[in-house]
Amino acid sequence: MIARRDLAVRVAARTDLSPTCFRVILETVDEVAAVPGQFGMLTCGVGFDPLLRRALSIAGVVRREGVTCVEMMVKEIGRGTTLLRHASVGSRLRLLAPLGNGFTLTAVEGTRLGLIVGGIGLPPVLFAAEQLAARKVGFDLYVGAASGAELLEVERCGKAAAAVGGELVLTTDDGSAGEHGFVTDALQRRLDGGCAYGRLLACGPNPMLAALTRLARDRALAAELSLEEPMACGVGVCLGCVVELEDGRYVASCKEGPVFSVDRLAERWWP
Amino acid sequence: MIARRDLAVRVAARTDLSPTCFRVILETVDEVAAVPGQFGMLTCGVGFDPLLRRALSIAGVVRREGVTCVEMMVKEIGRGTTLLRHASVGSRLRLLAPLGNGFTLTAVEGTRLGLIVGGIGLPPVLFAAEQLAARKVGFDLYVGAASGAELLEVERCGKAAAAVGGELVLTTDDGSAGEHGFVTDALQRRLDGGCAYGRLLACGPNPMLAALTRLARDRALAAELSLEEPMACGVGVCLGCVVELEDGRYVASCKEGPVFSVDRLAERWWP
Amino acid sequence: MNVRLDTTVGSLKLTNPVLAASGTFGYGLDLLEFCPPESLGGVVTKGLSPRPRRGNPTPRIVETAAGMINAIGLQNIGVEAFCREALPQLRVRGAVVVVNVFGERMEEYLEVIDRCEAEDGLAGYELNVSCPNVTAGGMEFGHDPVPLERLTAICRAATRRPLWVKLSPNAPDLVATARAAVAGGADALTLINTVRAMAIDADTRRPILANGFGGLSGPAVKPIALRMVWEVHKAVPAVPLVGIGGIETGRDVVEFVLAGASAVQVGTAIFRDPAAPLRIVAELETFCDDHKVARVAELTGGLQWR
Amino acid sequence: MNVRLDTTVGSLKLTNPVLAASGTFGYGLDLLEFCPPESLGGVVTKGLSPRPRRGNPTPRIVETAAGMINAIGLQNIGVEAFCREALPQLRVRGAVVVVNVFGERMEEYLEVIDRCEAEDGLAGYELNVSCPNVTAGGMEFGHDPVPLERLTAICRAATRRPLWVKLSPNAPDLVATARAAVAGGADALTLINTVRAMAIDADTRRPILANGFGGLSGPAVKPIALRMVWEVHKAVPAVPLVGIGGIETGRDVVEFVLAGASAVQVGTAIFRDPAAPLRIVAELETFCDDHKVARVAELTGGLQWR
Ligand SMILES: Cc1cc2nc3c(=O)[nH]c(=O)nc-3n(C[C@H](O)[C@H](O)[C@H](O)COP(=O)(O)OP(=O)(O)OC[C@H]3O[C@@H](n4cnc5c(N)ncnc54)[C@H](O)[C@@H]3O)c2cc1C
Ligand SMILES: Cc1cc2nc3c(=O)[nH]c(=O)nc-3n(C[C@H](O)[C@H](O)[C@H](O)COP(=O)(O)OP(=O)(O)OC[C@H]3O[C@@H](n4cnc5c(N)ncnc54)[C@H](O)[C@@H]3O)c2cc1C
Ligand SMILES: Cc1cc2nc3c(=O)[nH]c(=O)nc-3n(C[C@H](O)[C@H](O)[C@H](O)COP(=O)(O)O)c2cc1C
Ligand SMILES: Cc1cc2nc3c(=O)[nH]c(=O)nc-3n(C[C@H](O)[C@H](O)[C@H](O)COP(=O)(O)O)c2cc1C
Ligand code: FES
Ligand code: FES
Repeated sequence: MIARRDLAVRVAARTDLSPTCFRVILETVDEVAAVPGQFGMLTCGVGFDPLLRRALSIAGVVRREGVTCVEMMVKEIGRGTTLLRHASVGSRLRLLAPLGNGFTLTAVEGTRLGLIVGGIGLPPVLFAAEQLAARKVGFDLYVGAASGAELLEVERCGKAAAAVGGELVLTTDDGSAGEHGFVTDALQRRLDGGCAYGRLLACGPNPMLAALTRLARDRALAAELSLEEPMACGVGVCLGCVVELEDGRYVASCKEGPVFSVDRLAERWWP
Repeated sequence: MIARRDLAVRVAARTDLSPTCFRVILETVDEVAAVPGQFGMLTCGVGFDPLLRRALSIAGVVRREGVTCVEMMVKEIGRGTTLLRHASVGSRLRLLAPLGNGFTLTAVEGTRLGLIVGGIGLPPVLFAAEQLAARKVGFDLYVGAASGAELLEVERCGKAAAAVGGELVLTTDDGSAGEHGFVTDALQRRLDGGCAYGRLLACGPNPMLAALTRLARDRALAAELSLEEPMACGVGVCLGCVVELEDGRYVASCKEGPVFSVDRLAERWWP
Repeated sequence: MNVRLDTTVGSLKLTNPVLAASGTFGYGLDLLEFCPPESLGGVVTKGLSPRPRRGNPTPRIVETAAGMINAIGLQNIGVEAFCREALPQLRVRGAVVVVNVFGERMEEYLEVIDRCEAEDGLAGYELNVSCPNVTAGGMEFGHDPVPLERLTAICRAATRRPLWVKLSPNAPDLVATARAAVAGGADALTLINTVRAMAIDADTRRPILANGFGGLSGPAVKPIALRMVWEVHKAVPAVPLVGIGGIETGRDVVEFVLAGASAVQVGTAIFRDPAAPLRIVAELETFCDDHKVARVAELTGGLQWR
Repeated sequence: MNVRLDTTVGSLKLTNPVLAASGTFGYGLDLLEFCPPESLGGVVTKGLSPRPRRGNPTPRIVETAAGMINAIGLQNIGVEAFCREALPQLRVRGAVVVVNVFGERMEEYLEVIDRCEAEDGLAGYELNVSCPNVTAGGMEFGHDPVPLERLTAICRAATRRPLWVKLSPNAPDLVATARAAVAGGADALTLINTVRAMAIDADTRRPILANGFGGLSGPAVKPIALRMVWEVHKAVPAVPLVGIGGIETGRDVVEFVLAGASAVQVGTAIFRDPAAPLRIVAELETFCDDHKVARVAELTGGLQWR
């Protein structure tokens, strides 16, 4: 496993990406060797409330001139993420990272990969897309959101897909941009139309992942999902974040995940 | 009583005054009519930790162009004041103010007033000094601190005293500036030398106020002290901040104080 | 659509379910410009004893993580001064006033009630049998079902007004005290009072509070209070409950109501925000409207166990 | 001057008084780069049962104000896997290991101890009779002095190693359970386990935890834990206590030690900071040096009541 560390980081920049989502760049002098799918546990307050760090996927890592910039994309949903949105540039936080496993990024003979994103599920998948593009592994990228305004980083997504001749498929629940409907519906249409993917990599809200699981199981497609369970420690010691596997065992998603192959997951895990 | 309000304020500026103390300027569109000795209860975090607001004396109020600037001077001693020191300019806080009573600022026939400050006791007394100067009421100002570096706003103090021909007496515990010793010793020397004050107004740490109380009682001098008791509400409903009076009653120092006449206080109140 | 906030605690009708808690709102008249008492479901007075009490020496309060410990020791002006000075103004304003009753002996509880019975415009009584900060009275009645039932019965006999008993989270057997209060004739149960707690000054090696111990309140205790309300509701489902402990938002109120409360009280939150109870009423209204709740009262005990 | 941090809990010698708490540090080997187990006073394992346990369904944790509620349900790999997989590594490292023992029936506690007795390099046992998150075992032994004394006595007969009993803050009578554990032969008492608590989702009208209830831990409970340690210390002053509940700093350790603890455990703080126990040892050292404390052990019970 790649060495995790409790990094002293500085909020170097914050940009709005949509009405609800924003980007944070965290700067540290340490090197961070993260792979797509891994996450970090970030402090978001100073006192004991909120008590726990928040789990955030790593959207990218860039090192230059002795400084590492870790990119995260965050949706403001509750107290921790609101604090983060209002943290001033220059604030000092701590980031325990990189944690967990990552997506399998190898090519599958003769097919492309299918990358599927729902909403704020973008960061690990975009990180994967950019690394696949750099390695010239072909993929199509499906990105769904509630509305056009909530589609994040469309240009960057298009650029990554284009680099390997892949398609960027956009969908919105309200039809205000891209195809109308769920991102899994768009995927299904392409599959029905003869598109073949050697492996699906996905992150998004549970209902989307549930739909995707059914789709993948029905068609015996390999698929890896990045799951989001409430986490206290992020390092496997609290057992709060467990996911049920097909054999009935509960495993810590912060250690054995957050990326799981659909065929390992208990069916009743899906809501 | 002057109308108190729960003001929405903005941190407009923050300046270091000494290694441990800093000034905060809080801006609000509302008018604030505060008198020297009054204080406010300021929020200093966003979550439930720290839970309570912090009591801070008002050091001055300026209104111009529809904006009121409330000045506070703060010593960083614990969690709340540390948060305040690190609050970014522009942060939004709430200030419940003005609260409590104030010093008696009227002149006493034929004598000057004696104003005595220990350390971070400066804000209410400096506020008083500047108002007395504006009203041409004579006073001498005694300011004590642990060391020269901890003497706050010396120029401003000098200016206020000079405006009414008063003396500014500086003392430090370590002798690094002004007279060597406690501020109450300097006062005692002046009193022994024939100086007469119609009323003493003081704020500072409890040991200083205790010494002053003895001095005032021994010489039957009128004296008003601004006391500092731990406070939860600042508005008289928790009864956490009580001070014992000579008649044995406990009264809320946030309502009947924080300024008390020494002759009302129970002797055993002094540590 | 607008939710109906009115509710009842036993026979007592309230325009909304949010009351100010005893000991955190004075005698109802201290925060008029932030929170007029008549705008709330009701106000519970600071604990009243037959004669004025000085309370404990200082320090009396200390902040803890998301909470505070107090050991005020029931300083109060006495029932006589309350009836003469505060009550007339509360009456004129139309506030619903619940008198929090405290005594060192059973007779003292009766003395307070008897004095109040001479007055109009009082909605009811809340027996404080759970104050952790006094040596006599308080906890000793609240921890043992036998004297608690007796005390409740004696007070019951003295008034026809609604009689609430405020339970202690420190009691060995909470449900047993709840049943005892009901057996004694309580119309409703208020819970929880503060949790016995302590803070130590590592520098001086002494307790921070002059009293040594004190009672913990605020958001820190909310998860404990919520559990206790639900436990008591399951044990005595027909008994109206008044929930209290760490309530800071309208959403907190919904949680207590779902756990079984018919009304709630807001305490420590007032120290952070003098308008807290009124703000909480507004937040409750918004929550209910957003969630298409027609009447707050229909939520009581509506928790669906998984 | 340098403080001596070494201390004893009964016959057990520790190089410093800070242990990692059960359920918050895995089996001692998960956070090696942040907190090597041998650098601590000791590590207490996750509660071990005779056979592996799956634990409760999810959600198992929820954050509260300055605290968290957990209902893990004692998921563990079982004593056999622990002895084979984790213990050898802990032994090589020289860690002081206390096994937290859990069973649904008395015999299961014995099974765990018997299996461990076959192993070298274990410092002692901590009986978990206070887990609020399992239906069988746990609390029923911890709440009633009679079965608690019996369980302790049975375990006592099975080992000569130090035997600690971990007390429940939810017990009707804490001091009575303390005395029962001592009567049964406990060498030391650990307190407190988590406080029974609940969180409700106002939107879905259901408990947030799949288990309904759970146990509250973290800074929110510190003032309650401190009070309980002091109460038990006053009641049984000769019995070594291990303090636990919301410890986050070296100063917190001093407070628990003054209240009567000979050692402490750090739990939830580890979730916020994987190096917490080690950091706390360093803070404790600095505090003692600043305050001219020659030996930490001399502070135990040193609280001066006002
Ligand atoms: C491995 C992992 C990676 C993640 N990556 C990202 C990311 O890249 N960007 C991003 O915006 N978010 C991400 N999240 C989710 C993020 O951790 C939560 O949004 C965050 O914890 C919510 O914190 P909050 O304080 O804003 O909300 P809170 O105030 O804590 O909660 C608000 C509501 O959200 C629910 N909630 C809280 N935490 C979680 C959680 N972890 N999972 C599901 N529901 C929760 C609560 O029950 C509550 O109803 C990730 C989560 C995990 C486990
Ligand atoms: C009426 C009044 C006016 C005040 N004016 C000023 C002012 O103008 N400038 C200023 O810097 N400070 C002022 N104070 C003191 C200020 O409120 C405290 O310094 C502040 O509450 C400490 O907060 P903290 O969070 O930094 O410390 P904490 O972390 O809360 O405490 C640190 C230490 O200080 C002690 N402490 C905390 N609060 C108080 C208190 N109110 N009185 C005495 N000891 C306390 C604690 O017991 C602890 O040992 C005033 C206090 C009162 C009551
Ligand atoms: C400073 C203070 C004083 C209190 N005084 C009383 C009292 O006189 N009578 C009483 O029954 N409860 C008293 N309480 C308890 C509260 O009414 C309430 O039960 C408790 O604080 C929990 O609610 P909260 O977390 O909302 O504050 C007092 C609480 C505090 C904090
Ligand atoms: C996630 C979690 C799991 C726990 N598991 C156990 C356990 O297996 N056995 C046990 O005796 N205590 C267990 N505890 C209780 C802790 O050891 C400790 O008593 C409690 O959390 C209070 O300390 P803290 O506030 O420092 O966390 C657990 C606590 C938490 C938060
Ligand atoms: S978050 Fe603690 S075990 Fe995964
Ligand atoms: S601070 Fe609450 S009464 Fe004075």
